Amino acid sequence: MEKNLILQVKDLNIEFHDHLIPETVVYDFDLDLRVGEIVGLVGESGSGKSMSALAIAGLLSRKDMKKRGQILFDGVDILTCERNVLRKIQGNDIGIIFQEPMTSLNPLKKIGWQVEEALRIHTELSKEERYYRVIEMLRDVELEDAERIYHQYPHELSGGMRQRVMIAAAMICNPKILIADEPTTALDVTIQAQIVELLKRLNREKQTSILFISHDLSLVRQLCRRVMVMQGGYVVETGDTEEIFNHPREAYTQKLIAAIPKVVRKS
Amino acid sequence: MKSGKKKNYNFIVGGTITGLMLIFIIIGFFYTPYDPNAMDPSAKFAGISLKHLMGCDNFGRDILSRVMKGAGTTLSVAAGTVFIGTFFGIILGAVTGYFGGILDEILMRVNDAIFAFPSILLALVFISLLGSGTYQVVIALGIAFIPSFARIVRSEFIKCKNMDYVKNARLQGAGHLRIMFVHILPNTFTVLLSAIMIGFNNAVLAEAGMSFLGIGVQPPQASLGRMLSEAQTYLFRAPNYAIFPGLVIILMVLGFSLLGDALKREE
Amino acid sequence: MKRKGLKSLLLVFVLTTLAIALSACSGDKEGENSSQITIGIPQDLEDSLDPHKAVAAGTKEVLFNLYEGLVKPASDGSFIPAVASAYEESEGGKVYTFTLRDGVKFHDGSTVTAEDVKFSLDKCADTSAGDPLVAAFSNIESVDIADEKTIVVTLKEANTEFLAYMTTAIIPASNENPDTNPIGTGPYKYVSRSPQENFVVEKFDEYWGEPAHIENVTFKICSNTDSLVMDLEGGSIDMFARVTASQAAELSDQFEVLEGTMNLVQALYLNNAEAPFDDVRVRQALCYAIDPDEIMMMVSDGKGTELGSSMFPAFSKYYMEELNDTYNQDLDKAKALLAEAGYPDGFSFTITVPSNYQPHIDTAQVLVEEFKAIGVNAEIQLIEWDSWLSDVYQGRQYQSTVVGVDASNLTGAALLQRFTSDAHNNFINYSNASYDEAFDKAIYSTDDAEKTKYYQECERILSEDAANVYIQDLPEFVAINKKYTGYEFYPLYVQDIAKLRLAEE
Amino acid sequence: MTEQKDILTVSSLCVSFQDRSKGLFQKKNRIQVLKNVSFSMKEGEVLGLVGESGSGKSTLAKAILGLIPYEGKITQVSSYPQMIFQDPYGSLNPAKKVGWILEEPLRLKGGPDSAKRKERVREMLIRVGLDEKFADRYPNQLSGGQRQRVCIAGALMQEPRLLIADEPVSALDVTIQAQILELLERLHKEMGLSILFISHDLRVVYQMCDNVMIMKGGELVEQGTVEEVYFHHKNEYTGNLLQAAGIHI
Amino acid sequence: MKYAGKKLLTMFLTLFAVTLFVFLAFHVISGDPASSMLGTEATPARLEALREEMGLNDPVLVQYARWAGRFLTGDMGTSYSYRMPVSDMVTDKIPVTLTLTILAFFMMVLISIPLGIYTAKHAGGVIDRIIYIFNQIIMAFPPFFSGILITLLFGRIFKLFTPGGYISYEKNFWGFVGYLFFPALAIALPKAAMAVKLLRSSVIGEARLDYVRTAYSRGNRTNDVLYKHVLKNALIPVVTFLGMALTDMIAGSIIIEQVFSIPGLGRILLTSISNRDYPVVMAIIVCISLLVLVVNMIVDMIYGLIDPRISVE
Repeated sequence: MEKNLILQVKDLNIEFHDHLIPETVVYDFDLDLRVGEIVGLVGESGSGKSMSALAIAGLLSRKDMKKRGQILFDGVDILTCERNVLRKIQGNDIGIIFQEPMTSLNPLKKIGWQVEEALRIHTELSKEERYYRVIEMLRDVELEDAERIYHQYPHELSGGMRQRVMIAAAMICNPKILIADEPTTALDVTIQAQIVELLKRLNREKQTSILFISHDLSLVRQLCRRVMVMQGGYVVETGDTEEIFNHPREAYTQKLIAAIPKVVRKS
Repeated sequence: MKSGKKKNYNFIVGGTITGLMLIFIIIGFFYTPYDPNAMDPSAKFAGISLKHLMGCDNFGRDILSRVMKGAGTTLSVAAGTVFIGTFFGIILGAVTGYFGGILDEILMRVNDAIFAFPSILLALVFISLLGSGTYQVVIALGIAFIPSFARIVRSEFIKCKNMDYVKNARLQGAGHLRIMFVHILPNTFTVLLSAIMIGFNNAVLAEAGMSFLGIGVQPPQASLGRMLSEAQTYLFRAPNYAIFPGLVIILMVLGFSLLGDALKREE
Repeated sequence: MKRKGLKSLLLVFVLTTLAIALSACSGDKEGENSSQITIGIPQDLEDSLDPHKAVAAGTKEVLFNLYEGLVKPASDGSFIPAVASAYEESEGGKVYTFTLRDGVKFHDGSTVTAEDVKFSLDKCADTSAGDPLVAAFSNIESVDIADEKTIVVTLKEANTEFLAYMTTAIIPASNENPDTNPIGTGPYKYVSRSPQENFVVEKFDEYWGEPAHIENVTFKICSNTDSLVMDLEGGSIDMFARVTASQAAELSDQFEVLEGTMNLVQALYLNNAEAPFDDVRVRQALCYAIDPDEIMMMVSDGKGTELGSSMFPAFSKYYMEELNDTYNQDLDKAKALLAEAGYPDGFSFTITVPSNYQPHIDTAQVLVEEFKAIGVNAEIQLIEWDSWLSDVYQGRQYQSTVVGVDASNLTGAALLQRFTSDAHNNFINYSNASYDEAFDKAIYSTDDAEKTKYYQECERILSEDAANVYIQDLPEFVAINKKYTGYEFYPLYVQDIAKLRLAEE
Repeated sequence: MTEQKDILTVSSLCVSFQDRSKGLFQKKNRIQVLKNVSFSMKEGEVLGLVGESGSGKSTLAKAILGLIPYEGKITQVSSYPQMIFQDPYGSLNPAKKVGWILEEPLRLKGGPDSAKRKERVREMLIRVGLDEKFADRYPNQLSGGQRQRVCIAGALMQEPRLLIADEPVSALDVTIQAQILELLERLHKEMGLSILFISHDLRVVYQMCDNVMIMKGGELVEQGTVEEVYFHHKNEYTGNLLQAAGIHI
Repeated sequence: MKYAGKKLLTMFLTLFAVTLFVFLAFHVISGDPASSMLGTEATPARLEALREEMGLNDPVLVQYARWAGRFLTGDMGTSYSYRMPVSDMVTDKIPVTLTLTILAFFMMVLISIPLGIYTAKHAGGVIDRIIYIFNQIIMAFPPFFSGILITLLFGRIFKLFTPGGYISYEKNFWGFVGYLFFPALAIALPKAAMAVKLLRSSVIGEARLDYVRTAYSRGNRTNDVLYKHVLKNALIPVVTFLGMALTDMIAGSIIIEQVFSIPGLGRILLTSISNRDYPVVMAIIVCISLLVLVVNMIVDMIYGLIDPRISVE
């Protein structure tokens, strides 16, 4: 693989098997992710963008999900490797955050315990060292009063704070890749902007490459340098964000961009 | 879904058992091989034979006929109980669930009181109040079953009353009663149906328990519970006297619980 | 760590429950050193333990072993001296003089004194709370202590049968709560009790008479009569009086089954004040409709003795076997009588039965079938014993009921007085002038032969007038483990445990 | 255009809730959700209401619809305003067919006999761009966009003069969103319908509405035509909102 | 603290309602203690004298007030039929029913938790299918019928225990507990079957939620996810069921005590009802209701412990 290529997805196909008739959700998905790069994955619901992300994070169950192609990370094919090899990567090298902050945290466990979990699994740090790493991380995601939040429960925090906790939990082991599956959809506009800024900062400081999945084109435009447009499981178009926004080549992309209401002087 | 196979497997087995039982009982209403109360001294403790498919009891009465009639009584008692329980349960549950407030508080306290009350004593009180006999048993058990139905209906109503379609109905000018019984009630049918199935089983077991203690249906009228309690004495000499009524109770309850399970997985 | 912890926790649980289960089988039999027996009884002694206040037959049956009167009934129906060493009757049965046996001790070690005897008799005759504790004592004029050793009892009117009432228990005046702490002079003394579980007594060593053989006796309450066979065979009880015929038939040869009679009059008692049973023809029709043999066949495998009137064979003097044939089953005559009485196509009525006596419930079910043959539709109504007492026995709001009436003492009056018009316990509202006249003659006659003639006269009237539909004196089967022997039947409803002894002795 | 009269005027509207979390006996304090809100709407106008979650915009809608108690005055020209909701799954009764749902408003208003009602339902279905045969389908057999069209049809059955749309398109995909907005625009023109359009998406509001109000913490912080508010906003919070939505003027 | 206060108040109110209802019920049904005490030798005069002495002729509410007054000061009165102080009778019976119920409860927990987790983990497997069928059949057994079969099977055929051979706890504690093993099994089995089904569906339900996916995304092993994340959440509905099951068991023990002839509260309750022995019945009803309400409170407390969201309310 090229030197600064961190992840390579080659010809990925995903087929659902638990219904009676098998149903393919992702066709020939290719992706080359470089170190520190932010790539946007855009498409409407049912376009297969989340499925691809979950496949990369190794979260698609192997029983009822037939997958073809390769996901190469650091010389390991995530699709076919041993489960314990995959587990070593999950949470350590690849972090993931989800759309619903409300349900993505275990309601009965304290925030500190959940953020610390990846450390417990992947490192030999002592209890105190883990505590400091968590406090430091919570401050890093701009949560004041980290000590108090450490002992609080998810239901005691606001949506925005919970999403910051998710990011802290995913980044605690300083992973090489962070997958963000519609992280801001459930949040208010102002908080959405803050989360995007936070992701930018983390990408800059820690050189974590980010795969940003969203249905909101204007948001992707603010964050990602490269974007891939998906529809019905196919990658319809891929390329530089500004290039695609100004001169969309594919009909579907044009339709998507046209659907965004323009704010331009009426008079 | 994986369990799909088990679901209709339940449906088939449950359906056949219940079907057989219903046929067995319906025939019992019109025709029984012998008059269930006719005593034949010569046939005392007669074993299983072609003449008496289930043998005879200590009075020489044909057990098959008594079981058919007994099953009929137990079924009608259970059906009556469930009807009373459901009817008043719905009204009580709907009102407390929909309106809430002090009315809800008081009625729920009364509900807890009846729950805390050993149902056997409640039945005893009603029986001594109204005299023993099938109808009194139905009323006694019916009232003891109201709290559990009321609780189920109440939780469903609480869940549905905040839904948008209820607000819509109010905006369009629908009255409270119409909203409760025309709009919300149909949505509770699936949960209610499985509760009725479970309620039915508990009613069958409760009737059997009560006649076991001698407060249910009066002799010489056949009831499965009473036959079981009398059969205890002759367990060694005529085990068939105990096994057949017990078997019929088990089949009835098994059939309905399988059906209940199959229906519950429907939604 | 967590998962392993959970697993080991579960393991510990499994081991403890298994250990408990195994220990279950070891804890069966304690040491066999002192002779002991466990006797099953169907109902607990839910009653006062004061012999004068106890009412339930089940209580009196057990208390028989703890208390003794001046005289004591023997198994053949005669009376033997007990606390009194001797007695004589004078002035034609009006005055009875008892000489106190010396050295008779109470269970608490104190000696019986004349004062104790007077205290006991006065207590039973006392009329301050309305009627006296023992109804017959209303006939007592006075009880006087002649001297240290003799008691004189004077009656208002002579009554040759009065001696039977002298079996009333003698208790110490010093005992403040006889209700819960029974002290008497019997062969066994009270040890302890636990409600619904057991009633424990042990041998009273300083008993004046022939001492009991078995040291400790536990009366164990087996309320679930249906699981009796299992309890006997399982070994948790060694003896049980009054098992049913079918239960007796199922017992293994480890048990001996003795057959006697229950000494009670089982009949379909009719409320003579209520239509249609106020019409003698209807009552007679019912008598013709039933066949006691078929009932006995169904209910107790043919065992039991047929009865024609309110008297059972244990009273050999008065019992009249020929009354059994007053009404042999004759369906046509029954239908004819019904037509004559204005019920050509029969009528319907309810039989109220107490729910705690299975033999009576079984009999009622057979009666229902038999009455169908003459177009009479009988419906059974089971009610609790206590409701039967207040609604049927005292309240007399019933049409018919199936119960067994026993004799509270060894007198003819015990069974027949109930049917005199003014008797307070005449729960069937029977009133027949010639019956009252015959009964009075019997009571006040001092000649035994004359008294027997008049009692039999009463029985014939009850039978011919079909006061009730008489059925049988239920058989009594006593199942007793072959390790024990010596059981004796009494004409009364009692269990004499003192007579029992270990077989190999 | 003749002087349009006001269809809705709200003056110094206040709404407060009992704080339930405190115990049975402690003094209850009441949380102020709306602090004297005042505005008015012209006949046929589409008025935008923008605010973040918790700003009180839904509470305002409920107050106008009379679903919750309030202080202050709300005057409406025609009574019975109708509403369409954000979550298409919760706003249609899952146990009933679409035909029945659409007929219900007519039944409640003592509409003509059932044949005429069915006819009106067919008309309305076509009007909102759905095929007639949708009448005997159940809500769970429809897509998000189709369900929202049925909601709009249901809301218009009683021919209301005022329609309150609470985040009608937020849960839909961009392309479907565009179709629904276009439908609302058409109906607004054809029926002279006045719409109170509530949303957190500034771009959608800009496209749909003539005037717009910005709400923060239960107060109206800015009002005016979309031009004035978007290009010459006076309030700093409005600026943040615009900036966060990536609208750089 | 205020939360517990409110709970205690409602508990007291419910108890008051239950006892008043029982007292009124007794005065409505036929038969009264006086006739029961005097039996067949009752004469109208003696009956009247006894009723007067026992104050049965006073209006119902006066009698209730008198009973409640004495009861609150700890004096449960004397039993009409046994003439013994009720407190002695009841206190030495409570351990019997309590041990029976607690033993049955632990058996239920012991059977249902491991089985529930196993069938959830291997959902759809052969063993899961077998256990499912087995569950359905056990749930269909009327408790007294399973009692009879257990006595027959383990008592007479395998001779694991002597039927009817109840040993009181004073004499031989382990023998006492040993005898209660099988009756407890008869009570526990149907409830355990239900608990297995409930726990299984609850675990499967929870495993589908988002936070489980997050847990996997951090590299957790399946068992870790199950025990550290899912189990605690899945137990919440099971705790409610266990609370209800415990109260059912107390009522269920009445029938089982009859089948295995165990002298517990149930037996005394039934005989006292037929003897119209009010003081004993009232005492037992209060005991049972108190037990039920305490159990409900414990369930609520466990809720508070497990689920932080609840305790805030």
